Amino acid sequence: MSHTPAALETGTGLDNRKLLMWLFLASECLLFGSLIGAYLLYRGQSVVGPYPEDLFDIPFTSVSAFVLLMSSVTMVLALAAIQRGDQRGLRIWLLSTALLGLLFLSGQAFEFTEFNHEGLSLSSNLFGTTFFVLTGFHGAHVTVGVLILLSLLVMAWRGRLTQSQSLNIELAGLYWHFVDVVWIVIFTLIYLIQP
Amino acid sequence: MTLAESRGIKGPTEREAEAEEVKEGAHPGPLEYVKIGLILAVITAVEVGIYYIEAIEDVLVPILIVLSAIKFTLVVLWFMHLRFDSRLFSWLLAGGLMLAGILMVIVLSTLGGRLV
Amino acid sequence: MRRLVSVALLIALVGLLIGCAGADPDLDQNTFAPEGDVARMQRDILIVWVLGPAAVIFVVMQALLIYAVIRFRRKKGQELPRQVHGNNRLEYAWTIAPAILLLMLIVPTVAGVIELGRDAADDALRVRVVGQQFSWTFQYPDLTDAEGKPLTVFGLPGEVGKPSTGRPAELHIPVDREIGVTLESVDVIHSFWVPKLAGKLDVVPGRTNSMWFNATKIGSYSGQCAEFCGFQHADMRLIVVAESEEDFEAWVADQLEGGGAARSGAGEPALVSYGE
Amino acid sequence: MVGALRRLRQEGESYQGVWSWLTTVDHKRIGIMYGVTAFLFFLMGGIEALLLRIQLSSPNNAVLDPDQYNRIFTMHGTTMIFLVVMPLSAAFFNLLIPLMIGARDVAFPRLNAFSFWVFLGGGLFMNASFFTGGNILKGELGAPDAGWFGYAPLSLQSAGTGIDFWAFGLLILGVASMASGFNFIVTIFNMRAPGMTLLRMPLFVWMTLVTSFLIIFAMPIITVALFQLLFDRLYGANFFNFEAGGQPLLWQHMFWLFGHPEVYILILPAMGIVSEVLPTFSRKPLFGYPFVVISGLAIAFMSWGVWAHHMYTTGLGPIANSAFGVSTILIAVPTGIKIFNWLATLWGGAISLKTPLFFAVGFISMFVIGGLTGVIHSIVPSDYQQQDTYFVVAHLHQVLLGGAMFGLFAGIYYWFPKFTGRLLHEGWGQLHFWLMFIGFNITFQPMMILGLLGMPRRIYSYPEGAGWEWWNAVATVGALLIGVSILVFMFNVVLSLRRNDQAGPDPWDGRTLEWAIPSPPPAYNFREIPTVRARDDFWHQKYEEDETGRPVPIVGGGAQEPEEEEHAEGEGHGIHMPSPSFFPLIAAIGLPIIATGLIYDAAIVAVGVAVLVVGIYGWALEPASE
Repeated sequence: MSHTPAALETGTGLDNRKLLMWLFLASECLLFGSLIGAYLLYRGQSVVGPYPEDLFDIPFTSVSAFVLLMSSVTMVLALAAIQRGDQRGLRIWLLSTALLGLLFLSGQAFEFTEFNHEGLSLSSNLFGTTFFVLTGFHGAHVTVGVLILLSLLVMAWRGRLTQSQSLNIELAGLYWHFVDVVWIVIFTLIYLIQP
Repeated sequence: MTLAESRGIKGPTEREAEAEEVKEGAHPGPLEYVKIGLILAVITAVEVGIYYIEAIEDVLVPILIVLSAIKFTLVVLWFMHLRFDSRLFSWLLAGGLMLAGILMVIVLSTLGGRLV
Repeated sequence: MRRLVSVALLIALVGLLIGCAGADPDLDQNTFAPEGDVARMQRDILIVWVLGPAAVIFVVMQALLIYAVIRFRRKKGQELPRQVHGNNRLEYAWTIAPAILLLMLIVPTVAGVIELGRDAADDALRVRVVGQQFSWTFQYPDLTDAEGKPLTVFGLPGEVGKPSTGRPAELHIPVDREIGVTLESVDVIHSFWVPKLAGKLDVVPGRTNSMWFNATKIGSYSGQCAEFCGFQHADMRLIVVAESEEDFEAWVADQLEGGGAARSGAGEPALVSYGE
Repeated sequence: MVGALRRLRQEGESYQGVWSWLTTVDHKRIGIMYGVTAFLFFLMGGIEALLLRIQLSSPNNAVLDPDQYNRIFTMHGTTMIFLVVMPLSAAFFNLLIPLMIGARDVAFPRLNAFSFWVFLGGGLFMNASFFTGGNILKGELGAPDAGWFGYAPLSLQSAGTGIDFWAFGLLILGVASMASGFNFIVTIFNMRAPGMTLLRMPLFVWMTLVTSFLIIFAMPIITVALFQLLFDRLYGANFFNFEAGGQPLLWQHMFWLFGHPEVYILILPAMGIVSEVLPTFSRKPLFGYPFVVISGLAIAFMSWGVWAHHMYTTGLGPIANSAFGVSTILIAVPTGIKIFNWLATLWGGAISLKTPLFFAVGFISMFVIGGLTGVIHSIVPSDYQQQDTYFVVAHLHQVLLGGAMFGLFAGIYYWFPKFTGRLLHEGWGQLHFWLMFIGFNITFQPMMILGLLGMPRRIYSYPEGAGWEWWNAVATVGALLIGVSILVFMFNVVLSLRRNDQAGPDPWDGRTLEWAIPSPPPAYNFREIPTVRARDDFWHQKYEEDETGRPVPIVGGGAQEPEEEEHAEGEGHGIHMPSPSFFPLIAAIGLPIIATGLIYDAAIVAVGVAVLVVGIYGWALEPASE
């Protein structure tokens, strides 16, 4: 998010910060891999309820997943906007992405509260433990993403994001899309597939 | 770390040509993004739809996995531009994913867990 | 100098391990003086397949290293040496040769894993071992009293904050008969280890591991918990008493008459409610 | 507030002394701070080791009670791995990578400063746990007590806050390692001087690259495991709660999935150092360079498939044990290739018997034992006996002290003149080596015997009559000798800095780019970015080979001209360097505050988050070139 020009000449011809972001995302694969692995290991192993089949509300979560998916579209439209110098488009799409992200988060907050009412907590059983920690970590990533988007939005509003700085949007986008694809995996493996 | 040796890294002479190429191939336009977005929305709808079809219960799991893999690939290739960007980035992501996947399978199999 | 040290060490090692005189038989845990088939197999694999070859490689490598440093040290007025960048043939040689040698090690590894990992024989004496901070409990599920209660030997629990005293729990077994052990824990991870009879196997809560071993000589064999389990880990000991079949049966009868629960030493048992 | 800080920073640029160090983004200064801090932690871990050895010197000893013993051995292991060997390696990454690849700094100088401050904060935070147990003067120690491996469920059940400090401490240190891992990968990929192709990179650079990849892939796994442990401990989650169906072995899997690549994270940098020292002192290029590189890559790759050899005795079953046995046996192949190539590098050379060479040869000698004992451990059935005995203690110290630390000392003696401008005294240096080498051998070789005699690890005491008395006494004497050798080293450093024995730019007739510039290097490293034409480029600037392959000095070649005038130029060099910054330090301070809050009081978390946010936003908004 700094105002630095793209790196001059680099050994690979790739921008330093973009390479850094990709390395970060590669290592994030291991982070989410571990969390998902723990969920899968303990799936169906809870000694007491409530169990996933008692709680999951597939239509609701599908809408959530859809919201996050669409936020990826608006995110990439924000990038396309700044790349052609369309400041107004940039602001609109950034704002939409942040709002969709917030919508997803409120959906998650609602879901957590509902589950909690039904008696599921971090300590109630293995399902509660692995579910809350996995989706909670994902939610924390989305939260950070929203903060980044809002920060960029403020910068855009002040006119401090010019066409030449589109890399800032691109990097935020890479992060955002990654968080989105993690949810694609979670949605299928955790919600839709239940043995 | 065969990643380091991957084709993404070139000698100094090849670098400039590569850099040019990357710029030219730049990114697709908004229209294409919206199209991808529509496809993603449709796949999600299909996923949720078939979830409720009892007739295909036996093959539901593989179908769901394939569909989500398609979604994953679309986002990664278009929205994250791996299709147009340096090979190195693709290698990094693929490396992380494969490592995570393989390790997960081994751990689960030794502890009596199942992937799906 | 360094070669001397190595040779001296090697001699010391061999001498000490073969003899190991002076150790208290109740405390001796020398893995090189096995009295059970499992431990003997483990020692033999170690010496024949790895320790022996490793000693040879060790001596050769150290000798080459010392020779190189002394022989090729820079002498006064010496010119710079010829610049050798490598030799592909040598590289292939010292990749393939060690690989072949190492691949041979797969034989004892897999064979040993399978033999030690097999189920205990049908006629084996079954023993259920329960680890608890910081003691062992042994139950013989097939040796029951008139009411059907299995014979159980309760270990003494340690008291947190005080080192344990007294004689540890005794596991009585008949000599020359296979013992099939199942291992359970009620708190943290322990490891069941009687070095002169068999290598260790962890005692993991929420999981039942099993192993087999035997003793080929009458005597008592010291063992102890081998996985760090907290405050008094060092004091979580046990003794395996291997007796003749007659002595063992007499011991069993004696214990069953005494109410079904044998206690070693005085004090309250570790697992009061255990062994229903 | 951000504005005020920015002003303070700008003032900071004109400050000398402490302020300039707190705000520095210069990789050399960061490297020195890493090195000095890691050495102080080394003293700490060494004192802990001596306490353990003194307790074990005789049977039924009572210098330490079991509780103190457990806490001290936990901190000894944790300190030596995370606060000594890793950061000492990081010190060398920092000092050398930009110089070796012909760059002016790393790719992200402020991220680099952030790594250091986070490391320092994490180390202090971890050690602060000593004070949480009551009155430390009365021997009431806090600190974690479940071993450096923190096996659940023992680590869940442990009372007090020791384990929480340990887990949060490791999480914080993980942030530092990850940040520097990313940074050095980008640096090595992107910042190489023109002509510095991958196969011209010095071996140390290669090993740094490989290590960094291991770090960024292994750290996330332990991060998740530590979070799971903390969720279990602090919020009643069930990851490792066997009563709720959780599996304690999941912790072991995740810990060793990280832990075994970690072993190579510790040893590969030392291998890189040795691969630089041997050619210089034998005046021959590294034998079989591409093979040494490939074997390094192979080791890193295979390190992902051997973790469960730490779990042979957990009852994973014959298939898993056989598979991991085979993979563990095979990882000896690339390790062997390295050793053979080092030997071949010495062979036929003109070896100067200087201290760095002694340590490098000591490294090989001890690493041979470490490698062979490693193969011994890979044989599953016999390892059921050695697992968790002193045989393993001997093995791991042969790899990490005889291996990694000897390699790192070789590096210290080798590059000390480059960064201080002064040579370390040879006589004291060799005394240091011999004391350490002999001390090492009489400490750890007896432990192999103790292991075979059935002495388990991690016991605070042992009874009289088990046959272990003599070798334990010997080992303790050896440990004291190692302690003396470290005192000799410290004396040597002080003496050498005072003696002012000027090293000049190239005291060892070096081969790589760092020797082409003055000692200590100017802030901007290279006045002109060099163009690299060969592997060991600097050597080839000095010598060309005649038809028999013997080097002939080039008249007026690089080494002979000390570029003194650059010193005089001072600030007026006109090369734009990254500006110093407070924000990495501020952001780093946030992390231990957050961790403290999570252990004690949520209100403190808010303070920590605020500090972190100020740091990050100040950092992001600060105009700086990176």
